[in-house]
Amino acid sequence: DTSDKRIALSNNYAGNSWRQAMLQSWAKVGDKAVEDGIVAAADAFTTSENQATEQAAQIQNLILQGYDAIVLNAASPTALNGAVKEACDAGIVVVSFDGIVTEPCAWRIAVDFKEMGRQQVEYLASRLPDGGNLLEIRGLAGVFVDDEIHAGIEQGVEEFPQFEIVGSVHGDWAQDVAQKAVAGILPSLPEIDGVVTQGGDGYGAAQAIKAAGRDTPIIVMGNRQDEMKWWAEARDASGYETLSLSIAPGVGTLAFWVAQQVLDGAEVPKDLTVPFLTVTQDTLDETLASTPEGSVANVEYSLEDAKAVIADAK
Amino acid sequence: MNNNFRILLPILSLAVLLGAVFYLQPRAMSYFGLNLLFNLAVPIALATIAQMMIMMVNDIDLSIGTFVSFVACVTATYLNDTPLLGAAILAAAILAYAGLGALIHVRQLPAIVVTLGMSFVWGGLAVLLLPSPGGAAPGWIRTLMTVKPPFVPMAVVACVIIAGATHLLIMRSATGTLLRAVGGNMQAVARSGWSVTRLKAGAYGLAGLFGVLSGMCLVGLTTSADANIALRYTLLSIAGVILGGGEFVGGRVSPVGAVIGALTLALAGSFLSFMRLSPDWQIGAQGAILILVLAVRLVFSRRGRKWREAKNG
Amino acid sequence: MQLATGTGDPDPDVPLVALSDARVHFGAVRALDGVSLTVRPGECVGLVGHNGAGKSTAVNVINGGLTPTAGSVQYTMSDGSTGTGAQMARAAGIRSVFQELSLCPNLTVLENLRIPHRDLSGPGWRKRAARRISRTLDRIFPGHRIEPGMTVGDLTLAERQMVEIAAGFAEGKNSARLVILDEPTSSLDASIARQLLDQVRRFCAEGGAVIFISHMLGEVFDVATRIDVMKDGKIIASRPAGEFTQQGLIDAMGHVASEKTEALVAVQKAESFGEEVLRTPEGLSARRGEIVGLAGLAGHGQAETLARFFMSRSGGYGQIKEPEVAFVAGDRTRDGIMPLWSILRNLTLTHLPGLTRRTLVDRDEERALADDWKAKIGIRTGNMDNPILSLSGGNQQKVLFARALASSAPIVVMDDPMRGVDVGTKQEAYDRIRREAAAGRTFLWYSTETEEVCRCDRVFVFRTGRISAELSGDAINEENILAASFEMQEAAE
Amino acid sequence: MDNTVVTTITSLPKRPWFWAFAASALAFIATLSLTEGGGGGELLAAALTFASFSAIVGIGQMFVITLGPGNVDLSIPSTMTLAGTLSLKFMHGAAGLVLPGLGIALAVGLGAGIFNYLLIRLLRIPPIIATLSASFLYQSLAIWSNRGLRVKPPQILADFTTGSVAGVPNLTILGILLAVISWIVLERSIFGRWISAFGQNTRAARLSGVPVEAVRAITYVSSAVFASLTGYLLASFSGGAALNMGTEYLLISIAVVVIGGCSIAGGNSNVPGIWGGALLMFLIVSMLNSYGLGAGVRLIMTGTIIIAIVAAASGKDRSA
Ligand SMILES: Nc1ncnc2c1ncn2[C@@H]1O[C@H](COP(=O)(O)OP(=O)(O)OP(=O)(O)O)[C@@H](O)[C@H]1O
Ligand SMILES: Nc1ncnc2c1ncn2[C@@H]1O[C@H](COP(=O)(O)OP(=O)(O)OP(=O)(O)O)[C@@H](O)[C@H]1O
Ligand SMILES: [Mg+2]
Ligand SMILES: [Mg+2]
Repeated sequence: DTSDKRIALSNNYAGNSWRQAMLQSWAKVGDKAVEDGIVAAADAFTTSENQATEQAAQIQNLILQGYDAIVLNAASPTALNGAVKEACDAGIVVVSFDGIVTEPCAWRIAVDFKEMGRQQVEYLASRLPDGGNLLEIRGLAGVFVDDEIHAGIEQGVEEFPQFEIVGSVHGDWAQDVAQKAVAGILPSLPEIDGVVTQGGDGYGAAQAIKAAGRDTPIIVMGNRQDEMKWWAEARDASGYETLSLSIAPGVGTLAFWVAQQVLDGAEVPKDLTVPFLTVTQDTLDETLASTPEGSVANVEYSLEDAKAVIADAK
Repeated sequence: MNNNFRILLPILSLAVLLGAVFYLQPRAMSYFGLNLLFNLAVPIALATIAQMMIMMVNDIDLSIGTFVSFVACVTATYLNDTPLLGAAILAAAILAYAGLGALIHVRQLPAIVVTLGMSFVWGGLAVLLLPSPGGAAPGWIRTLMTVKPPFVPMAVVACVIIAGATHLLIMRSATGTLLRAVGGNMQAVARSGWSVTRLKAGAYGLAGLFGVLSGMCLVGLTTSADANIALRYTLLSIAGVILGGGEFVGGRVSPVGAVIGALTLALAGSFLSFMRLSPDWQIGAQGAILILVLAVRLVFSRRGRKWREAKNG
Repeated sequence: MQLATGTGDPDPDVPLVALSDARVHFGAVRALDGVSLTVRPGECVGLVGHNGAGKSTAVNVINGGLTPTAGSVQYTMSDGSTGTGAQMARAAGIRSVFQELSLCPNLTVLENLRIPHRDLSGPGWRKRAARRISRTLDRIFPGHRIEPGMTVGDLTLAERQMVEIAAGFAEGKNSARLVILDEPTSSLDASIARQLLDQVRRFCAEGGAVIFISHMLGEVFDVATRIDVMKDGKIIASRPAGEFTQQGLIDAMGHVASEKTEALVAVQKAESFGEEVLRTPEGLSARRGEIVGLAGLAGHGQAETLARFFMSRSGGYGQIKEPEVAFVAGDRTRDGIMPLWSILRNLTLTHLPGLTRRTLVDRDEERALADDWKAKIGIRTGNMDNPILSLSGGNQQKVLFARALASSAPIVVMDDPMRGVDVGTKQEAYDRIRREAAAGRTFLWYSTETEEVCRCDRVFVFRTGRISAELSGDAINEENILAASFEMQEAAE
Repeated sequence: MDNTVVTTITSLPKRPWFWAFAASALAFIATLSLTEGGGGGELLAAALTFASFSAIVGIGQMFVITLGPGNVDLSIPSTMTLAGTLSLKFMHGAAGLVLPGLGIALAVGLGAGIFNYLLIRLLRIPPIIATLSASFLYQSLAIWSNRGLRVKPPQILADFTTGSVAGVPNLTILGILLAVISWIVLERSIFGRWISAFGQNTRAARLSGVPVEAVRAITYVSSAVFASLTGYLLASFSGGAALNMGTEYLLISIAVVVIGGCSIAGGNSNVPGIWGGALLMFLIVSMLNSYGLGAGVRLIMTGTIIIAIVAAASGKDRSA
């Protein structure tokens, strides 16, 4: 019974649609759970800037406030280990997701970001058997997710040597930054056949390529509604085909249930994985219909989903 | 007189905030609680002192955040794996800071631009060192940061030591006086035959030194580093110096105030999370609390001004 | 108490410093054009000359701060050896008190001593510094109210000047043998100035030497054993003080000081003034066309009263074409100068709204105005586009004067505006003020010089922030002013 | 005649903005040398487009920085975000609402500017901290109002922001127009003199009759209005407002001002340099990206180039 347990969400960034969708999913699922008397509290805490130091301080404050579990989307996989250890020492259950932590005492709900990168190239290989030139749009330098996806893409290029990455820019996971960076590098690039991204930058890339008057290559998308809408329009107009994949913001709710299960005494392995959310030509219309305008494709998890994931991992 | 008055305001802001935190969360009023409240303020306090050294000579450092990140990366990699090489790199970084100070003075460059440029450089070096977060804190630093002295938690002890040592160095010593004089009236210092270049290099060197200490402390607390770990410190440190009663020009700084300013900033964050606001407003509340803390000062600085006016007629 | 005058008995025949044919050029300006000068122990050299004559430049060459383009400077140490360069100058016991104050406002009095006194370091230096400065202050300015622990920024201008003078005379590792005072009395009131003059005489009598620069010729005659007159970068006369008469000196400086001035000073009849145009909460009042003086010891609230009045009559939020008041600053660097601007822009600042056509500044008209005032008030510069900082102190002050007078404001507030202005220019300024007043302008004039205050139509004497006396007509004289300024102190003593 | 041409040319390197333009040209050439000159037009168009955003916020920031030490507007990014978010949400893609939308954006700027000023004036908070604190509030407002949902701009507005006249991007025309106006204001108008006087010596300015409070208020308000206009344009240009859309303009706005040769001690400003700095910030990144350098090296080179430019441009005498 966890009806007297209090769970906190520690979030390090709120400045994009993905994080906003995550916070909303959390609020929706958490509030319901509180209403149903499953837990006593499911509070969300967020810091302004994507900074490990601030988040570490936040975790320390959550410890002081006596939460029973902390669900964590970490700014850094390692830099929070000190604070996480302190939480564990204080008897608090720590469950990390999306941005996971390496501290052994915490649970991890990981997404295989590397595989996400690799699959993009694999998909392109299926579309362009002869290979071609790729443009890579990376995220924020020095951040774990960026490095992982990049490594996956490199692995994919090794696997499919007919592809060559002819240009690489950092889009900082922001539409306008990506657009600017792509516009700056395009003039010096040869014909581009495919664009591999980290999510959310596809629309910006498409805009920049259009502005430069080039043909639109296959741009791998990242589940943003505006991207999918653009894709659907291009498909209707000229039969454009591509793939979209990203982690669902609702993973936070999975972490919530996992934390609840751990508090409930269930035996949960420390490492869990969730699949990322893939949108294909076939599921495009359906996903687009279920995604609010301007948001991100999402799935929320239920207690049953969580139990299934846990069972799978055993 | 005036100097004492200047330091009263920061102390008061801190006390009020601490009172509010204790009220909201009585559990914080313990050895354990104080340590949790303040231990991450220690590297901020050191970075604030570093910024203060620069502001003391009428410059401003926009690179301290990336510099601390860079130091953190070096500490978690070289200093841990090959301590000698690591120490040499850190020493070189301090020298680089001193060199920048000299360059800025000799070529009459605007410090804000040079340090803005350096913020890219340090950031780049940090990314090269640690493209992805990682590394590990050297054991001795970790031990030092987690040591549990009797009665008073390490965080508080460290802050008192930092404040005391820098107060002696900057406010009491003959050399510190000269450094502040550079901010007050550089021409006068030069006329008396002092090498302002050397003094500025000294101030920057001290900033580098405290930046290094900040980075090392930070890694000691977080156990590992990443290239973006301390970007916020640039703005935090400026805010800390100002909260502590320092000014942008004129060499008017206070090391004790700076440390208190840093603690206030750290505490403001905690205060907010104890308030349990809706996530929409949590970010805005950080701004609101900064405004509030400074508004408290207003009441007192009004009184201070009247007092001074009365005195000067 | 024994004064620090160097070790051993000074040989009066060996010059402390010898300048021979020193030249300094700033671009086309020949600030020093072949100056030869020696100073011997026991001598007090009075250095006089018009604004921009090169006095401050000469000081900077003598103390080693400026290396002459040609010629040489030689110092003799107390042990008889000689040398050149700034370091040698310090070792030889050459100390300077600069025209532009060179204290650090953020430091305390004792901390400021640390800068020129390089030997103050190591444990206990604060105690030593405090002792050194307060002992010297007590000796030179008995009755001063300065504590070594006070922050300089909180001191009044006069107090700051006193601290700086004391630092110049204070004992130290290389004790003072030649003290250069560049317009030290310009912000001191009469009584403190007298204390300083006494100190200079005492110091020289004990074998020290002083170079004393001032535009107040009375003071120079008072202390100088020899007077050197500078004009356009040259020393044009150098004779024992007794051989000059005041008029002879003025003639030598090259200014036509008009005899007529005395006549112009004649006080107007009270009836001839217009209606009352101002009355402040402190009780200060003035009528149209009146010149109202504020007197009293320095730092007794005169400047603050003026500033408060000015603020109350001019807004922070709006400016109209016809401002009500204009201000002439005395503390140039703090209250007047825009250091990055040209002379021209500095001069026209207050009158800008009058030069503006549809929000754009009419630059031809601006230039015409500036050239007009350059001629009227005699600003010594080749080009009004030169930076303001290239002007000598007195000429900067003239620009500030012109700034206020060029505006159409009916009331002009002057905060000790003649600070560092030479005799000839002063005379012209007095005339101008008189003429403007006759044309209906009202002046509020705070001055540290009693002689200037006596030129006013009405005088308010200040003591501890309050008006202690209002004098008019024949009652305006030095005696009454002094009596009103001192009353309480005397009662207390 | 010849003589004046020669002196103009030889005095060019003394102009603070010269080096920013020279470095931009070098970066441009270096990028094109990769393709043996191909794509020059494209690169130029992209540079002009994206530099417009930096230039417009930079002009606002310059007004503020000219006020003297301690004056920096750190709320530019969040003002941009808030203005973009609110105006796009209001227009909701309707072509008829383009102008009212612009009105909303500018009103946001006006409000933010006034709020910043009031914090500085009434609460006497140092400007750096006042604008920093205010920026958190604006960011929260933006989150609260639309939760980061990207609303598409009206098509006509999107077309305008991405379009061009005779090969010159519309945004560039707008940016240059604003720069020219600002230049006239700073160089020729009484207000420009007042800002400059404020920056050199506020106390003396006040005593010379300069309405210093009005100057400061207008300065902060114009900075915020420039930011809000940029937010509106940028959101329309990139297909919707995002919560993080202003982030990178914090550093950029300061960088273009200082690279452009504005004396940071206040009292001296330089409008052409803003455009030089804006072009340079875009072209450096493009050049380094084109050469395939990693993020680390790229950052280091960017920093080094910035320092090199100020070092080259710093004739000791920079007075106006
Ligand atoms: N600034 C950031 N710092 C760290 N991680 C981030 C940041 N932005 C996004 N992420 C991470 O990147 C992954 C995908 O989110 P993404 O950035 O693609 O959304 P988004 O691009 O911000 O959405 P939108 O652009 O529509 O606002 C998630 O793991 C998220 O946590
Ligand atoms: N740094 C400088 N650059 C250019 N010209 C200068 C500079 N310093 C002084 N001058 C010029 O040199 C001349 C002599 O100046 P100086 O300051 O020595 O005059 P002064 O006799 O002290 O005048 P005052 O009585 O007004 O103080 C003046 O014409 C002045 O304009
Ligand atoms: Mg994004
Ligand atoms: Mg002089």
